[in-house]
Amino acid sequence: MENLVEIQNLKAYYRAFLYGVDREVRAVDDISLTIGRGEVYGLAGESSSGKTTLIKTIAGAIRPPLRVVSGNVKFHFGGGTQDIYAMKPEERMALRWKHLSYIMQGSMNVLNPVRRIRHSFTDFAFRHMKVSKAIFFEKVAVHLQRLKLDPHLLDAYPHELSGGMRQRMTIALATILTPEFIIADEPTTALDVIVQRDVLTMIRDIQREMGSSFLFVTHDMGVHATVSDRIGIVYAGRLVEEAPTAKLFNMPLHPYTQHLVGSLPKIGDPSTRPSLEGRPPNLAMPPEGCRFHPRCPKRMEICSQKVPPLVTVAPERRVACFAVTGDQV
Amino acid sequence: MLGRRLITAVNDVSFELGDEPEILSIVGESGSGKSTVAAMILGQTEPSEGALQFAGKTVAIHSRAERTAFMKEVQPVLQNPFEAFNPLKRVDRYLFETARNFSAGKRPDRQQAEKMADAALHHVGLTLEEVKGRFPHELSGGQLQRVAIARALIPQPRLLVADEPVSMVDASLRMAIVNLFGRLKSELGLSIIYITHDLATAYYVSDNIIIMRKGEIVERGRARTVLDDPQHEYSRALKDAVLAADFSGVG
Amino acid sequence: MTSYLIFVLKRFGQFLLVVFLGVTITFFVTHLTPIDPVEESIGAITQMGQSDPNAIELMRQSLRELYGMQGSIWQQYVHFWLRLATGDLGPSLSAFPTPVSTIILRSLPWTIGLMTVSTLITFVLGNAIGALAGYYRKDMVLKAVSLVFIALLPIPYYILAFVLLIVFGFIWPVLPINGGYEMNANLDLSFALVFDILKHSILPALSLILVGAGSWLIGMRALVSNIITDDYVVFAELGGVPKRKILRSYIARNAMVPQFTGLAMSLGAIFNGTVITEIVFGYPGIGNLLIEAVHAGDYSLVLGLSALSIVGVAAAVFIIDILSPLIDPRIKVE
Amino acid sequence: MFTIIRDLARQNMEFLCGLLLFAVIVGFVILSYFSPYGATDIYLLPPDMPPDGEYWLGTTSRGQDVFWQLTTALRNTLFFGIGVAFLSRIISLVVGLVAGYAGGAVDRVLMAINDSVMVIPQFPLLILFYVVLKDSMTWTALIVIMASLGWSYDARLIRSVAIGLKSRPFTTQSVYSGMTMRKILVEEHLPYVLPIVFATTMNNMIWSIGMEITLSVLGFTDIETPTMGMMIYWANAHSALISGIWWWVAAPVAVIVILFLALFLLSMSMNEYNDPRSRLNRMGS
Amino acid sequence: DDYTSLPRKETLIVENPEGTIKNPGWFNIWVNGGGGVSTGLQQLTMDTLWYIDPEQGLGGASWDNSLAADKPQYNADFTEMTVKLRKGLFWSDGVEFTADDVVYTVKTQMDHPGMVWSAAFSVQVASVEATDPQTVVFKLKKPNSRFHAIFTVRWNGAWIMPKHVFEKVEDPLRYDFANPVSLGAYKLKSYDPQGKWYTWEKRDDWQRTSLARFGEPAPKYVTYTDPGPPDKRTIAQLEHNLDIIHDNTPEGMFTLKEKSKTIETWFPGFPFAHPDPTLPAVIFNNQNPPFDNADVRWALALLIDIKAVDMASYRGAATLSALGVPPTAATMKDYQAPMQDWLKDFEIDTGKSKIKPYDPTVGQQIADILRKQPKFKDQIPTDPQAITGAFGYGWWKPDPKAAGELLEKAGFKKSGGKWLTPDGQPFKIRMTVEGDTRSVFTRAGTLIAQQWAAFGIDAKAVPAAKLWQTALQPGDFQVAIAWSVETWGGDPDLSFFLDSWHSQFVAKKGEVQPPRNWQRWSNPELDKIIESIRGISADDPKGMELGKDYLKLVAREMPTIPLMSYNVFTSMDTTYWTGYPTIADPYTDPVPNWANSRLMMVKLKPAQPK
Ligand SMILES: Nc1ncnc2c1ncn2[C@@H]1O[C@H](COP(=O)(O)OP(=O)(O)OP(=O)(O)O)[C@@H](O)[C@H]1O
Ligand SMILES: Nc1ncnc2c1ncn2[C@@H]1O[C@H](COP(=O)(O)OP(=O)(O)OP(=O)(O)O)[C@@H](O)[C@H]1O
Ligand SMILES: [Mg+2]
Ligand SMILES: [Mg+2]
Repeated sequence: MENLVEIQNLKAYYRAFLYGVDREVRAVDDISLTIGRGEVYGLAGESSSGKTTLIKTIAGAIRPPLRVVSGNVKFHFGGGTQDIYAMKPEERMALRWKHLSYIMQGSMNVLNPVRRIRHSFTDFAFRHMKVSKAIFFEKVAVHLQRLKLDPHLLDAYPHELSGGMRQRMTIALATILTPEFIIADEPTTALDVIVQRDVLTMIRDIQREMGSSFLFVTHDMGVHATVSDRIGIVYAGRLVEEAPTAKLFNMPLHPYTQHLVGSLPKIGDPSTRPSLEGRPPNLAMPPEGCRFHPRCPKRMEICSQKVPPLVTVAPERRVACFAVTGDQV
Repeated sequence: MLGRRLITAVNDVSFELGDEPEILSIVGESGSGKSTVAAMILGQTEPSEGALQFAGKTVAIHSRAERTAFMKEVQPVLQNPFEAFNPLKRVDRYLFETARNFSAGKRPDRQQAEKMADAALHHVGLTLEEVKGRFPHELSGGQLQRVAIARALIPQPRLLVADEPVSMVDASLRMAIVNLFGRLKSELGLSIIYITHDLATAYYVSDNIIIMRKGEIVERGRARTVLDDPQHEYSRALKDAVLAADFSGVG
Repeated sequence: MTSYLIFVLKRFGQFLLVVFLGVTITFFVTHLTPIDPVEESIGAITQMGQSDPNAIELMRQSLRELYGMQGSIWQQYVHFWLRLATGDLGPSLSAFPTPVSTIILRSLPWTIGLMTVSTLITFVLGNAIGALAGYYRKDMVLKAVSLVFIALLPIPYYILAFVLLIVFGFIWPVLPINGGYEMNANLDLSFALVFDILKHSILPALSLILVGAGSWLIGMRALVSNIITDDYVVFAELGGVPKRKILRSYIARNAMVPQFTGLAMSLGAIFNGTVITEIVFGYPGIGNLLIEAVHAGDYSLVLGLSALSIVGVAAAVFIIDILSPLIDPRIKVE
Repeated sequence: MFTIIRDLARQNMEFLCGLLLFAVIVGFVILSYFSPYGATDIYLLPPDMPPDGEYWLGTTSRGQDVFWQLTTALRNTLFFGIGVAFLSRIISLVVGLVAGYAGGAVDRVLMAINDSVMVIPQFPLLILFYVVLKDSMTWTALIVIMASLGWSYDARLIRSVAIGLKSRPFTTQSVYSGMTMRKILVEEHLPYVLPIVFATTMNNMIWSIGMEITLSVLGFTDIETPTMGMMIYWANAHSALISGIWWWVAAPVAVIVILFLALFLLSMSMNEYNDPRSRLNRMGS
Repeated sequence: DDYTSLPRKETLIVENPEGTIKNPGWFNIWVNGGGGVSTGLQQLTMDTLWYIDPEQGLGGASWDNSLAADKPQYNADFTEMTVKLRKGLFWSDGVEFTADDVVYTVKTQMDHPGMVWSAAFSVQVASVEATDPQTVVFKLKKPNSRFHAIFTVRWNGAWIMPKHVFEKVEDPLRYDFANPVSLGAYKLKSYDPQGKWYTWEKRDDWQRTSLARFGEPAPKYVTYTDPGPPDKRTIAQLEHNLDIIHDNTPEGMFTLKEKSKTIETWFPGFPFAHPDPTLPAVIFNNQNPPFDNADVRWALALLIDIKAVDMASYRGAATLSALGVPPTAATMKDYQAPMQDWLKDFEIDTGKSKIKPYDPTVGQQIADILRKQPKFKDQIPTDPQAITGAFGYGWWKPDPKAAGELLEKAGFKKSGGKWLTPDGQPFKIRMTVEGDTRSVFTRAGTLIAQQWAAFGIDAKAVPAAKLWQTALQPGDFQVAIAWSVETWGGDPDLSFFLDSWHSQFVAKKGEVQPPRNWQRWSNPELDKIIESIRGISADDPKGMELGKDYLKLVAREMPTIPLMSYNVFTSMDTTYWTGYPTIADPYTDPVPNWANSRLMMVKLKPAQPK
């Protein structure tokens, strides 16, 4: 499969000097990964593990206090190669929405609250379409119908729509130009289970139809199981495991992944589930060595001293754990 | 013998909790009225029709004394542990306040209050030492939620109302809380109304379940029975929509 | 639409209540004044000629009758509302028998003119600069301009007006410092007269604008610098929406919502500022009239003016209130 | 509170400047207690002396030393401002917190009163009070009157915060901890609104001192107590600016500006401190 | 500032101290309807029988027969007054002025209580009739040798109404007299609907007015305007936009003198100001203890250091007076000078000792002090005569010891540095001052209060926004700075104020006091003097002797403490006009709100060619 996105040794830190305390939050710490054309790549991990930060960095949507410390992000849009951090702001601007759309976290609240939704479509997409307004909105209407949204809703204000409708609206907005790469940050969180299911199915359908690549973030493993082709597990700013979805669920390698998959209760399975003690590390002062080791049931001597590298243990499978890879690397 | 706990809510919702300690889950789509039911059970919202009965008597809260008496029996667990404590105040303050305000007889002094708080904290797997003098931001979400539960335990209530107590905490902490509920029921003989979106945890922890939709109960019964084989159409849709956290090849 | 109507009616009720309470408070405070308009008038008359006690007593009785000042304060209060309901403010006591409304109408346009124009300029200027300064945070020119306005902001109206007066009237005498137009001006409407009136309003308006713009500027700047971190703005930026469009339709448009409410809440204070400015520059508005009336113990005039300003400010607040759903579609009107 | 101030001072230039300027003001106030001249004594010194080594800020046409006069005037003005701010803060806190928390009819009644006070023309009313009370219009009376006119705007502000606080889960937590309304308002909500109260205190002082100056300059206050406004009043009565005794006006105006700048900078940085987003922005730029 | 529709060179611009007129369209001067009086209305369009100029007057006499052809003629027992009127005078609308107008004026006002002179006429006049078009006969209810005073303009007088206008009016009380018909040499041209200015235009038929006897008025237009507070007036005059400032602060005057080359003042040098025929004084409310005791009043007088008060209030630019008459040019000659010897010998008994309190050299001392100030050095006269004219003769010596003795005599005690009243309360004095409307008085009051405070009295000055209306008239004060003595100015007859000091007029406590006896002082000896004056005619030389008796009496009793003349800092700009009245040519009072200031119009000369 051809790569659309290549990320190498990406480090992005929040540098905050706040009221007397100089803090550096290493939210993305040395992450490399690639995403294929037409692939749905899922990122999972607990809250504040750096998922959002990672995709912000990929999308080039950084603003202080976040800084990219090292590494690069390359796209292969339209056959060429674009290094997002080597581009001029205008060039980056030109990529947006046409080739790359980004649905931010909290996508229920990303529409301008004081203007009708119609205007958002004009602002975001009309520029890129060399057609008249009337034809443009005809196209929009068709697109909305595909997402089971009434085109009349264009004349509503965002607050007049339910959360699910708003999220679908945002997805419609992000997909109207059929970009090559779509990034979505928790697009279904806080949705009703039934609505969530609808939205997810729809995302999948559109993605298939358009052949776009998707980078998908959520901490809900159930969602991943439904949507993602491949999953990367993030823990405390690092990628700790990466595997095709089926393999990850059936045979998780990293102890954290194992816990993540194993602790979730299932209907029809009343067996007792263990709970993991401790709390996620503070990214301003992460533990030495493997960041998971204080909570790890399999921790070894070395875990607190050396950082386990992300090792390819099988085709398409990478994991960063001494317990799996041994400490020879 | 103690009478029964009959609860009536907005859209002709009636259900009851028996004398035996139990965990009752209320599940349903967003906006189906779960929180409203919770608010009514807690006496925060007055039912416009029907009544709430507790220990055989209709609950009527007119005076402060009546309210205190009621709060002694029914306590809430709030949804977001990070929000449940005033960030400007130490968390132990709520433990001590509760201890002072709800103990029978004369107000306990500082030492007694501490003892009561410590005892409550033990039930949730914490000690006063870990908590004392700390501000909310110094504790993890799981710890905070457990402190909140400990606080609710101090008046020795017979019923806890937990409105989505785990939806805001991490997957890794979620099970800790849910497991705690199970323990509290068996150790303290406490009944818990557990409101959630998450059918899986409801299935995991509760004895009975109520499935709500648009302010009405569509199905109820033993949790396992209902969820293993939902009868109502909506219940089935709900169950189907649950995205199993294992790879079943949906995609 | 009906829910909007109910909303408007509710607000209108609130408006009536506020006017009622405000006017009532003013009525009673006004009637506490120890200055008796009759004695005031007697003073003015006896200044012109000698009188013995018999003559004065005679005068007192006839004036009291003439001014209609009989009855208890409660009767007068009820009477006042009855009269007000018919739009009659009664005769002025210090300019008897001229009706209070005639006197007020003479000064009112000046105050309304000064206040609306300067408030409008202040609001637009302050918010525009504030929005730009909040958005282009690194622009040195905007920083400097903001700094000037912010430094002027805490100076009391009076002091600033006074300094302007000395600077532009004495040290560098280029602008008129007294009155609404030149003395002996030909008052037929003409270009020259309009120009003259504008020229006379520069300093009064300037003092109001210089002091007032800063607070809008600061508020707007803070709002904008918060709004630019709001999701919908970040999203628009990520969507490649042009900067100017973002500033106008996303940032400024959203920031206007609280600023508009702020305008309603600060109208009373703006009126105060106008009164003070009028005093400093001898501007012929109701501010000067009000002070005069207080001095003369002319409580029917004081009351008329206060009632008018209460109604005016409350009405402006009411209008802004009922317009706010149009500016912010999120405001629930149920 | 102390840590907030320390953090602010370290971090925020505006706050530091404000604090330093305020220190100058406090220094002046302290100096006033060491004044070699009686505060109301006049014609003690040669009049109209320009600033020099002996009279640092010159003397007035009334034969007073401007510098020492200024220290006392500043003290009186500042105490006046603090008095008004303190009293009106109490009113606005009580009204705002109770209206916000209690809601319903209580809220509506309180807000009707609040809005009425907001639209009453204050300045003419103050003059009316002066005419009514004459020499019983002491500074204390003026403080009370000003305070009862100057709380409404902030009460609304506090109310809007209080409404938000009421629906915050920790309020529910407090209720179920058995706390009384008074306790919840005082111990749970008050700390939340204190920064706002602090910020509005500054604005209120700016307002009340501005009013004091205006009333004094127009002669509507006790003319024997030296205040900033009274200094300008006497300077005006002696046509000081026109006759070139500029230091008599310039000195109080400069001090007023310093005082207001200090208050303003403090209030602005406190406001910013209240809003973490603007704190982050500060770093962004 | 060039924008005016009138040619500046033909326009005289004058300050109207009334400020902005609240009801600008009201010209009915016979009803107090909120209109202005000294907007030019009384100076330029009104006329009445006689004028007494506060200064020398034109034509060599301060007395002027204006509408009247002659002085008033009384019958022997002063119960009838006959007036002969001039012929050939016309109203500005062309109607001739006759005796009917005078009769109508009196009768209409008597019939309409509430009109300005209504009460005064009603109380005195039994009947009035015109025996022929030029003769009016008044029959009085009781003898009055000064009845003509009501028709005699000092500052103003009972103005004659145009019968042909008012008789068509339904209710004269509600008539605004818009487009006023004028009997003076000017008529209304335009006025500011906002009440800031009034402009009057010379009548084409100015020859048919009483003023024509003195020549043609020079200014074609006269504008009376409200230039704002003193600083703005000063600025306006520096820019030559204001020809006459009515009054200013002393400092404003000094600045004008220093900065403008075109300023003329009454005295060319210090103190520049024109002494008004009114006498600012410390006025006690004699009705209330402890001020009903002459010892207390004298004690307080002896605690005043007049030099300091002079410097504080007028910066030395005051003309002092220890006596109960204002030190105008006329009274200097008639009363002040003749009384000096008596003053020097005057003695008071403190109970423990006898002292001679008068210090005849105070005027000299003040001149010496002022001469030391480099700013004024050259402007201070050196000639003793001129010094006396400018600064007055002498005043009381500060004598705290005697003051203490007097207070003890009155039963006061000193304890812990504080004086206690006979009933053991702290001696507390609130001195009411006028605020910034007359800032020199405020300054004087503040300083006097401070001098009393330094002696251990709890004294403090309190400004009252409307001193006369809120304090003096209702008697709601302890001590105030104001005037209670006003004279005709150019005439030695003291009846103008003295008559009102009769005990018959003193109001009861808490009631409104008829004008001028604000001190509410009743004294049988004074009553006797007043009654004697009533019995003789105004120009009887015996009047001056009685006047001196009055002066001696009030010096002993001290019902008010006279301070100085009310010096009015009038300044006149010579850019457009010359020929203003000054001490060198004192043909009238320069203060432009006085109706006599009409005389200026005929003496002014344009300074610039047309
Ligand atoms: N603006 C910021 N300044 C400083 N630290 C930040 C900022 N934004 C995020 N962080 C920190 O960076 C870390 C990673 O945050 P991030 O938002 O990427 O987490 P996440 O995995 O997306 O979490 P969630 O599932 O809650 O969305 C967290 O520790 C967070 O506190
Ligand atoms: N304060 C309120 N005012 C008006 N309607 C309300 C209010 N609170 C809740 N509702 C409405 O009552 C219904 C029930 O709401 P409730 O919050 O009980 O639902 P829920 O089942 O708890 O939903 P969720 O799962 O989103 O928490 C909803 O339709 C909601 O819109
Ligand atoms: Mg995230
Ligand atoms: Mg809910």
